[in-house]
Amino acid sequence: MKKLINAPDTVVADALEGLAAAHPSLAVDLENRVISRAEGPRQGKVGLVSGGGSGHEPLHGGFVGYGMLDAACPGEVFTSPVPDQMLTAARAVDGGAGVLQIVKNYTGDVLNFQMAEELAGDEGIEVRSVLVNDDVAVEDSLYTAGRRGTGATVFVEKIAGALAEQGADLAAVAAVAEEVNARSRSFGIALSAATTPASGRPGFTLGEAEIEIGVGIHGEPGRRRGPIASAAQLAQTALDAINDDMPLSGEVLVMVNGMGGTPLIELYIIYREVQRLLAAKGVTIARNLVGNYITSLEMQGFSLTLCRLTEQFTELWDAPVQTPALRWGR
Amino acid sequence: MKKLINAPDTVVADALEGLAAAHPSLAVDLENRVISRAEGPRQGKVGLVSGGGSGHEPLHGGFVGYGMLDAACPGEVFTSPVPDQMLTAARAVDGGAGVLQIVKNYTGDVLNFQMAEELAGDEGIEVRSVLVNDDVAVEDSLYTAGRRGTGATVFVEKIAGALAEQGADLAAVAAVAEEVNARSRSFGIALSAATTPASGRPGFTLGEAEIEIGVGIHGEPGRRRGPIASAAQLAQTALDAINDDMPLSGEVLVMVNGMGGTPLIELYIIYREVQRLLAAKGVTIARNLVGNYITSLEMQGFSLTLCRLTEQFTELWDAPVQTPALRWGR
Amino acid sequence: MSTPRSEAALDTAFFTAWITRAAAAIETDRVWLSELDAAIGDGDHGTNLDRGFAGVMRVLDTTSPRTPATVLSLTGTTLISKVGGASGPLYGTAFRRAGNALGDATEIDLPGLASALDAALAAIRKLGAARDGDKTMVDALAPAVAALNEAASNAAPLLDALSAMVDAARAGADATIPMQASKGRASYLGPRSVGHRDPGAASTVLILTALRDTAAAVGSDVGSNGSDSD
Amino acid sequence: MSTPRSEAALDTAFFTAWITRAAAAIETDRVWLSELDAAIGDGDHGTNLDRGFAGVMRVLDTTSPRTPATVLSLTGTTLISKVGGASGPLYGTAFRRAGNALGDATEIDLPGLASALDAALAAIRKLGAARDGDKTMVDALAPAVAALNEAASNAAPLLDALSAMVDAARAGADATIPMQASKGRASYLGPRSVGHRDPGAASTVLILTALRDTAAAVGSDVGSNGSDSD
Ligand SMILES: Nc1ncnc2c1ncn2[C@@H]1O[C@H](COP(=O)(O)OP(=O)(O)O)[C@@H](O)[C@H]1O
Ligand SMILES: Nc1ncnc2c1ncn2[C@@H]1O[C@H](COP(=O)(O)OP(=O)(O)O)[C@@H](O)[C@H]1O
Ligand SMILES: [Mg+2]
Ligand SMILES: [Mg+2]
Ligand SMILES: [Mg+2]
Ligand SMILES: [Mg+2]
Repeated sequence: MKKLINAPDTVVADALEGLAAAHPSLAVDLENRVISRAEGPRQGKVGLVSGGGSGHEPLHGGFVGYGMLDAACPGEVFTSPVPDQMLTAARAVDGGAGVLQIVKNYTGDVLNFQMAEELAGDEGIEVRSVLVNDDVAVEDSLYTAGRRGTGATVFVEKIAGALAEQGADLAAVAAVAEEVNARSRSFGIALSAATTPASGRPGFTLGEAEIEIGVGIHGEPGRRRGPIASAAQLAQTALDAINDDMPLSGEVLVMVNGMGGTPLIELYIIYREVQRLLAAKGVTIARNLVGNYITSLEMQGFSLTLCRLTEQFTELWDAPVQTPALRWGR
Repeated sequence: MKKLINAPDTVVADALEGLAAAHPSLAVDLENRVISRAEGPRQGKVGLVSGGGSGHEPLHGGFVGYGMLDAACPGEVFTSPVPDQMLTAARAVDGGAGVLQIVKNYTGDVLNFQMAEELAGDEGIEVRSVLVNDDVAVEDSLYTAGRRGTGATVFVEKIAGALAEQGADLAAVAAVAEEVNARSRSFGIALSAATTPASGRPGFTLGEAEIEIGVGIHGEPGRRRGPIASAAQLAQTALDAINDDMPLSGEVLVMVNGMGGTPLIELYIIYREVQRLLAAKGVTIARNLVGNYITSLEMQGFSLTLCRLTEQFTELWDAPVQTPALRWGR
Repeated sequence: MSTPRSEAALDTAFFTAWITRAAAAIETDRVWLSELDAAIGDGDHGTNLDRGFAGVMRVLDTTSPRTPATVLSLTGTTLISKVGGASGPLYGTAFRRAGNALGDATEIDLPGLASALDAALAAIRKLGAARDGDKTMVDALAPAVAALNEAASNAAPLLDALSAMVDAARAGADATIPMQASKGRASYLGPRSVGHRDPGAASTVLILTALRDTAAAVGSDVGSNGSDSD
Repeated sequence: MSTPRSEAALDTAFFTAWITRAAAAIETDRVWLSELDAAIGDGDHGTNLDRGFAGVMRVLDTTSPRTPATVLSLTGTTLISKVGGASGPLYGTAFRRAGNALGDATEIDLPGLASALDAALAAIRKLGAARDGDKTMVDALAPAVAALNEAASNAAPLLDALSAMVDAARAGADATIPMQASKGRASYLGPRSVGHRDPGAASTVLILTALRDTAAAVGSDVGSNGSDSD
């Protein structure tokens, strides 16, 4: 394992120090592992808190700032954070209008955020949670922990963040977050596995020309393994999986996301294919993101996330955002 | 070789189509392979043109837009563009105030831009070129093609771009570009090699625990190979190489750049170490960039670029910029 | 039939010794637990628990819990604060609820211990919503708790009861191998989760074995020291 | 001493045939050229030249150049437009300058060819600033042009002169193997560039060999077809 780290067990602590040093717009509580806006809570604004295992950067810390999250709680690499972090975050961001937790659907995240919700409630902070579960690769929710939360998290954080910034109340912010999740789907394809610093070994092994179709952001297995195919075919596979689950029409927001080890030039090729396939279906890409937004360390591959836009979504998507990883309109 | 491509020889064409589809702010001439601002040239503004081999994205295409480049000319992967592209670009961006070419110092780039300069001159467009050669890994300029152009290119494009946006004339814009280059140095360390689509094989091979110290952005060899070390030690190696060549003091602009296959979390760890080492020297990081800005396909590793700031540089750095890959203040 | 010998007193020191032994067992087997998790999950179960129990040891070393309940409660709270992942809240809540069940008593009897473990199991079931056969820690803990309760209701000697509990936990953990996971990260593997031991079931065995071994160590100490006084 | 036989006419058709043969040779050896470049450069020399010469063939197929100069000029311009990299401007300018040197003549003699190649070499030297021994295409081209000039000044038969040129080019390319590069991408390798053939020198040999082989093919065609008319 070759990594730019000091030691496996200081990865998150060291990276948080780097993040703090690099971004004066962020307040980083190194002790409690909470990243929040330097300017603190705004009175009357719903506080948005998210978090999850580290290794998915820029998610979530890179999305803390005006128009998006108020705080992020990074766990150890690929390990959900602990309730104390979310409790600290809730205290840090509460502006009296309550706190919305944005939780990716993994057992660990769900349980830890749930405990935090109870603890914060005990302190009189009103906390609600919304679950993101957009990964259509998980087919059978009855016999699994349910669909995983992946790319739609970025959409939920941006759109709910914009609504919160406008002063909407907790119920409204939670409702839009749920609606974004309900109208979004993702599908990922990996060309290689990631190695966590703690384990020192790749999470799975693929053959020379083999790919994992439907992979999760921690390298969870997908629907099947198959041979590498052209960008056009891979885009089609991902898009079909999404369209079969949620027939597409009208205007969509598309994210072609790199898993951390994928050259940007390849993501643009995938985007070209997605654009062509959607155009052939009469679906319009009204907004897009192409780049590394929710990664899996150095995993190679891409994930495709689509959201069926509403007028409100588009307006909130376009609203100003000023975070380390997403920034426009301000 | 597993890549998200359709075929090795359509990589650049396909990616350009994707880029065009993703960014309405860009005009992409697919035929001539020129990426320029959608709004066209501004009368009286110096036009900034850069370019080079593809595979370094977001450089250069991702830096086309308000406050930075007017056009970018992407060559084949790791192969310099041809003069026709720069000529087309010069025609497209000339607003009557002349054109500045920002050229990374590689024989191929230098010669092709030089020919373009002559061709454009023949057409009555005033063209000047500035060479970026910041890579201190190349020690002996007498017996080599000279120092390679790497990370400082981003600084030159941003700072000269801001000055051009303010309406400065060609001589002034060229002068500031040269000054930024003169005050900047870079050093890169690779943990793994990139595979170009055309060759299908890694550009070099490293042992299980071996790294290339002083690597170039096309995988050119560095000063030596050595064993993998801690992030702190690697940061020190890169910083020492830079400081030995250009003693640091005062305020600096720092870029910790990922080579394409490096997790962002690791770049923040490197940034932490750089920040500590500089602080110990009494050097202040006034501005920074941490992320993938000048990549080498999926190569793993980082490069460190430092620029000794002047008041003018800082002001121009802070000036609004609105490109796909760099965006603030607007 | 067991050879009668002195039984360990289930006092605060005993509970502290149990947790200490459990922490050591987890540390020893952390790589194995993570490897089990790598096969069907994300490879962090050993690291997670080890981080948690190391935290527990720091807390127990710096506080002087007065009752068995406090020992378990501190253990639970610390696990919740330190582990993360699915197992953190599950084990953490289990220890807290077990602590609650012990009340203020400074010494616990076998039925008391059995109902504390009842409470732990109930907590995990409630929080994780796992049914028997879902290939989780529940598949080790449920039969273990059942065996302990049965032994307690038969007024079995402590060590026999705990040994029965450990045997049942082991059998339960072994039984997870052919199961298909339908809870937690392993569930994403579907049929491919078959053929692997559930890491949470494995760590449950370690924790319960530490309980039995603590009793055995204390019991045999007492037994050998005190045999002539019998 | 060479067996006297008919000499090819160095007309427009001949120059077109040369470039066609060179393009084919580059295509055939493109992987080898790129592999040479991979060893001490960036592995694209074969791809670059093949892309360029394929473009040249398209141009020559769709235009009907009237003079040898036009053939070389079109070749040069197209290489400049298509190759990129260091070799594009170098070869491209070389062909353009060689074309210029040929003037309006529809048929060229050996001294004329020699001075065209002189001009090509001078162009590469000027643009690339490479000295002899820098481990570049110059190290193949310079001795080749010298040999050709010597043969021309000795009024050697065409094929002998071209063979001497090719032999010198080959020897020059072989001689790049022990050299340390101090121009182009290979120079970054420093001493590690020693032991490898320079790809540009190798492609120069291919292009000059195509010239000789074109003359040989036409000459032997003429020879066999026209031997009884002699
Ligand atoms: N819903 C659940 N109910 C009970 N136990 C569960 C549940 N989900 C997971 N587990 C247990 O947690 C273990 C995994 O723990 P760990 O690896 O620490 O967390 P994570 O899965 O978040 O990485 C599994 O082996 C399983 O025994
Ligand atoms: N300054 C120079 N003068 C002459 N020839 C050069 C010079 N620099 C490079 N070359 C030639 O160009 C060849 C490499 O061409 P190519 O691989 O196509 O371009 P690049 O190096 O830009 O990838 C070298 O093998 C060498 O022969
Ligand atoms: Mg985990
Ligand atoms: Mg090249
Ligand atoms: Mg796990
Ligand atoms: Mg080359």
